[in-house]
Amino acid sequence: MARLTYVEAIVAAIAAEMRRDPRVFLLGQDIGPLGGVMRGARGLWEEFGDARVLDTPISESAMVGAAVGAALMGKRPIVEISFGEFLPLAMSQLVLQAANIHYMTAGAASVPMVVRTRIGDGPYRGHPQCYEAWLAHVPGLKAVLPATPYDARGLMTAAIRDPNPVIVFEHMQLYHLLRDEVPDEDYEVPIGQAVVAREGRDATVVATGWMVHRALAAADALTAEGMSVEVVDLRSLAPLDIPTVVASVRKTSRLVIAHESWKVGGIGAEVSASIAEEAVDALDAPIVRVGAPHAPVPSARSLRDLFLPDEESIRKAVRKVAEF
Amino acid sequence: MARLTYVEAIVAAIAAEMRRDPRVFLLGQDIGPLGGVMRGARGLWEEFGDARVLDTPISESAMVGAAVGAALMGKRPIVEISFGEFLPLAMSQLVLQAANIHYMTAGAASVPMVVRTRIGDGPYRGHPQCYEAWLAHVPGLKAVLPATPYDARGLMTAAIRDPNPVIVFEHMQLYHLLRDEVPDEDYEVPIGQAVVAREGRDATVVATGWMVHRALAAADALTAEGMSVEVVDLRSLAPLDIPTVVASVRKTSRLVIAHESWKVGGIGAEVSASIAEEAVDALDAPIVRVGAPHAPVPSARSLRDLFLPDEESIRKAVRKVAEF
Amino acid sequence: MGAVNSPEVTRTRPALTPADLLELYRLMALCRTLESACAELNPRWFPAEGEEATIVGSCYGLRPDDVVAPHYRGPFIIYLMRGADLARLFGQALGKSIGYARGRAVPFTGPVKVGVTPWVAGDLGTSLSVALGVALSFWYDRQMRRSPHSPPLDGTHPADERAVVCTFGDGTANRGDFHEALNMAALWKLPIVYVCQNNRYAISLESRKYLPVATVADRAAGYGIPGATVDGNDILAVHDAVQAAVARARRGEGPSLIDAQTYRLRGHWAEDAADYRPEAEAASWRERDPLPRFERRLVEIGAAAADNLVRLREQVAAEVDAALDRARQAPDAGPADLGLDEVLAWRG
Amino acid sequence: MGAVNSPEVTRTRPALTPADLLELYRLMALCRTLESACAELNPRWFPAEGEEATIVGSCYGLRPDDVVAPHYRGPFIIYLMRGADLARLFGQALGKSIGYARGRAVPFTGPVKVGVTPWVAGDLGTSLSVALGVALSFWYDRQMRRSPHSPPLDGTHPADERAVVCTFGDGTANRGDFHEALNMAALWKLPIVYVCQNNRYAISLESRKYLPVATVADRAAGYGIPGATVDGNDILAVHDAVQAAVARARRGEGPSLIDAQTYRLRGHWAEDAADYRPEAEAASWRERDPLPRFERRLVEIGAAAADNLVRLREQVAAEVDAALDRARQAPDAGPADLGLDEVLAWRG
Ligand SMILES: Cc1ncc(C[n+]2csc(CCOP(=O)(O)OP(=O)(O)O)c2C)c(N)n1
Ligand SMILES: Cc1ncc(C[n+]2csc(CCOP(=O)(O)OP(=O)(O)O)c2C)c(N)n1
Ligand SMILES: [Mg+2]
Ligand SMILES: [Mg+2]
Repeated sequence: MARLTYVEAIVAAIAAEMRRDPRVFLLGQDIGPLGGVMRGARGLWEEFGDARVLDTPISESAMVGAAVGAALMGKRPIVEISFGEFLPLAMSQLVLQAANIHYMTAGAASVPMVVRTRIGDGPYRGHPQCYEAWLAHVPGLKAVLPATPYDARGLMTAAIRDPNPVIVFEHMQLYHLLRDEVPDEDYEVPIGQAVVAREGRDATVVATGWMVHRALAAADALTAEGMSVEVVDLRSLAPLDIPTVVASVRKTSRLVIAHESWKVGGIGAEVSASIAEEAVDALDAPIVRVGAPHAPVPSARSLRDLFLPDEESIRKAVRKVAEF
Repeated sequence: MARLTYVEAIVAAIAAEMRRDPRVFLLGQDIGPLGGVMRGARGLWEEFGDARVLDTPISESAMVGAAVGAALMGKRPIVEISFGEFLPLAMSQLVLQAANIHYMTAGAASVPMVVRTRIGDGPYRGHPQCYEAWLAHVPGLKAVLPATPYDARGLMTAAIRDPNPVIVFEHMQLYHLLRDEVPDEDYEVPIGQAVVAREGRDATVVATGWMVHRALAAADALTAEGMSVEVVDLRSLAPLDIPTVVASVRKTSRLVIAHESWKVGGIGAEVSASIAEEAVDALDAPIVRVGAPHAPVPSARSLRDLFLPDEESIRKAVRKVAEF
Repeated sequence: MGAVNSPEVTRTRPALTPADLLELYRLMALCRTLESACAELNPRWFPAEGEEATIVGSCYGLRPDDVVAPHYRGPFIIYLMRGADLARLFGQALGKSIGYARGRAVPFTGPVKVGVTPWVAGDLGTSLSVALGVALSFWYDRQMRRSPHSPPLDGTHPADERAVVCTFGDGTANRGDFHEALNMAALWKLPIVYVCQNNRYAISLESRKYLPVATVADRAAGYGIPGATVDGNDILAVHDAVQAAVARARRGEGPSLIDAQTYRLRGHWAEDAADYRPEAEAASWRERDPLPRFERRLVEIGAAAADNLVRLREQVAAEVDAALDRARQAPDAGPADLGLDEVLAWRG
Repeated sequence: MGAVNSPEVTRTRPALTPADLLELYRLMALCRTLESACAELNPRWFPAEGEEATIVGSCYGLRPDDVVAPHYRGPFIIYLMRGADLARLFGQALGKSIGYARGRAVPFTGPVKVGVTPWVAGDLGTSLSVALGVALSFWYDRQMRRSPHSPPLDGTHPADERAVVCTFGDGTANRGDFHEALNMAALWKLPIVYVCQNNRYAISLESRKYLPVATVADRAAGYGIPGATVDGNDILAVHDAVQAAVARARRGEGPSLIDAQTYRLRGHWAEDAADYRPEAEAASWRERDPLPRFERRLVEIGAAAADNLVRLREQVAAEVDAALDRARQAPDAGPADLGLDEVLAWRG
């Protein structure tokens, strides 16, 4: 066991897989001698060298396309798009190529690749927009968004070993924020399994990434108001673990969904719609979604703080479903 | 009044606006002498010439970027992406540039442009995948998907006159399928307004594009089973007209949502979640969504027909909510 | 059997034997025949008639462990050259269950197991980056063998010499992926040959409407790689240029860009009358049709007698007919082919 | 006042007067001073020290109705040259309410009303296509005036001669948009000058890791347009080359590509120590610092006395200080600036 930050846990997962499996290599910008954007690849180039840690030009589409090609040949490329804001530049490679190949070749080919990318608000505020909900809409892709160092290591390991294209969203706010006990030996957190991060009876808050921490804080605060709030960390965006959400809602009868990206058309819409289809009878209140307002994400700290959903937004939403 | 096909109505709208407003011009592939993919620009080059009907190279990103730049200078470009399947190639220009500029310049600039693109199943089966739900997630964009020649002309006119970037999704199945009375003089169908295409009491089917027609057929068929089904044609995907859906659901207490693209993470998720938030108390049944299964869209006609939601899928869903 | 003794032919490397020349002819004839068959089977087929010399010449003489990332126009002959079954290809064009993609993918896809990259969607240009990744994988194998933990690189290990041929259209040469991929291939000296199957049109547009230069090869200098322009209707010239570039790639000297200038004798798709182009232009290119041209050449240099070639063409026609029969009799793709639970790969 | 009589200076067109030369110097000094001020204000500022000759030289002498699409590094001096207010720019860097974007956009955006394109997100490369669209709009105006319904084109109408200067980084030159945009600009002979602000680095990567050619200008031939490489630390050379290209653009002869070779004297962002690069390299470039270099030149050719230049620098420092004060005192962007109902434009 070591106490690792979120990013250290991610790097540890990558390093361990690179030691274990010579087919694993990295493509990305500034991942070599610099050690990665926000220290996101620290030590990998020193250990694995130029051939396995490839600094690329600013060519997001070809980077992802190259990973598809290498994966077709049985490699296990990890391609890093520095920020999720640039995923749109590589979207065709992701959704028309990577996602389609296994099905379209009737299983003759598969594309075991990882796209890692940084998202969310962060200490430097740069590149805050992300489109993770898009990926959940596209068949043939998996997508995860860990909220803790433990899950970060386990999900990254699972992503690298997965025979499909997996997008790993790494939350910038969490990168250097917290330390967690992380086992030294390899382990996987299975893709597609949500986790009950906190048990409760009166309402369920389903959250992703940074919002898991805000939901936990909100839940703690709400005990003072006599409420027992369950928090479910989705962890995977594709496939979504709807059964875990259903089980929680059947227990609490009240559902709030919180994520940092835009509420309209966000991943919360799919979670809500799934519950409205599968467990509407269990609900004692409307399903309330908490997400960013429908505007581009502003840059200044003062505006960003006004803009993003915070602990109070989640508390309010819980009170609303509880009092319904 | 003239009896126009869907595509004729679109071309008529563009031609009328080009006559009216010298700032309007077209960028696209094969829109000149050929008259457009699937006759989508027929007669425009003959009338308006090389300067206003520009055949472009296969360069989707720069095409959309060029439209943004021209719009910044006060032009009213209409850029055609031959098929919605290629929108991912221009996504950064759309979602980080076009969508953000007005807000990010604090209103100093705006981007009055239209992106027209063909989607859906069609007579030639080509390029069936589309990602229209993505666009509804992104603040700063509008998006429409007409289901009739009348709406096609009115929504295209409104799109061209709109001071924002508007994506017009044109459904290939409808292109040459039906003729409608379309007024000779200009008119707009307001963006952001759904329409009740058929009144009913027992259940509401909210649909888009081609599925509107299948929903209407399903509704007709269900009268034989003694059911009175209301059909709401969304027409706009962004902004969504939730009030019209709420009003219909308050009347019928039962909701089905049908679209051709993937059910998971589709536009139906947002509609469902909005109702689960705003009108859950009005529901007497789960909200059932009808959409494509979570797989890439297959190419062969025989598989495509098995794959796509059809009239029977909608009938089944209506029965399910009715019998709940 | 030695190389045929003609100055043009001896220039080719590795040397082509008379048997090779006949095989090239057979493949061109087969390409012509199967393309028109596909165009009849499927009115939305994109026929490659006229471009056979470029297509066959680019991919002939590759090793089985090389990979081809083909242009979408005319890939069937390439799949055949790599080992595909013709009836299954026709089945693919017809959306039959026996098609390699079982009706799931576009009609022009093929079997990936024979060293080609798959066509799954029509987003032109992305294939240049996917091909780049295949070459990167070959480069990576070579680097791994060079690492202290691997056997030393002796230059003879086959994995050290695998190469990629990526063909693409002249219209496609304007997509961003062209630029990004060629740049990376050049930087890392990847073993790949980019061949522009330049047929002077992108759907209805003549190339001067989208290419401001006379040859796509003019773009090679911008990446510091060799560029060459060849007569794309001269199969030996194409083969020679591509093989020289492949040899270079195998030597680890990096990518090349070749513009093979040819002509699309028919419309963009089978039913397209192509009346947007001057009849005189099409007529002049019909005179340069690569098939009769190669036929004359073979007879001239004594590599084949005219009746030899007639026999070959008859064989080809019979082969196509037999495969067509099998394909037509096969069932349409059906529920068992839909495979809604085969979207994600399972961990083996 | 006539042009200064030095061979290098007389090469410039239109001719630069001694007043121009002093103004160029003042702008470079202002750029230097404000860039280091911004780097102090905002530790994530991307400072442009060392690149002043390229930045100022590229955009000096444009007409007010021209448009600049600036690179993200060092655009403030360009906004100032086009008419922006310095305090509002500092306010922008600080996320203040007086910033042109009222805290909404990235710190390096500016006012669009002065003929620049806005920076709204950091997706490098897309700006080359947006700039293309601006040039297309100018071209379109010209075509419209040529149409039978418009007054005949007399070549003197100002709208006929508007031009765009688009600057971008050497790392950015590898994005697909570079290729797509330059190709279209070339095809349609659009009035645009693409200037690569080539500072030899993209974050930590030295250009040989992403550019396989010595100069980005080598890519011009691939589009059939003129390419030129200039000493990007020689402001007169830069200005001369860009102005020649602008003149060409105004004449309707199409785009150009210029590689201005300079150096990023500091790290990628203010707090980046840039210890990934050899100190000797940085030292050698510090010797070629464009500011003292131009200073020496001005004194040499007698365009200014040394104490003149000292006075100019003091003025600049005072101007910057005053603006900084105003910006610092301004309130942070607040609820009134958030503008959640200002996402969509309203029909006027
Ligand atoms: C990215 C993209 N844009 C547009 C199309 C529509 N389209 C299909 S074929 C074609 C022409 C391609 O021209 P070229 O690359 O020269 O190939 P050719 O058809 O001449 O063989 C176009 C524009 C496409 N398939 N992909
Ligand atoms: C599309 C995209 N990819 C990656 C980045 C991250 N990034 C920011 S600055 C930068 C380096 C840019 O290099 P260059 O174009 O040479 O400009 P310079 O910083 O040297 O002025 C990178 C990679 C980005 N902003 N956009
Ligand atoms: Mg072509
Ligand atoms: Mg640089």
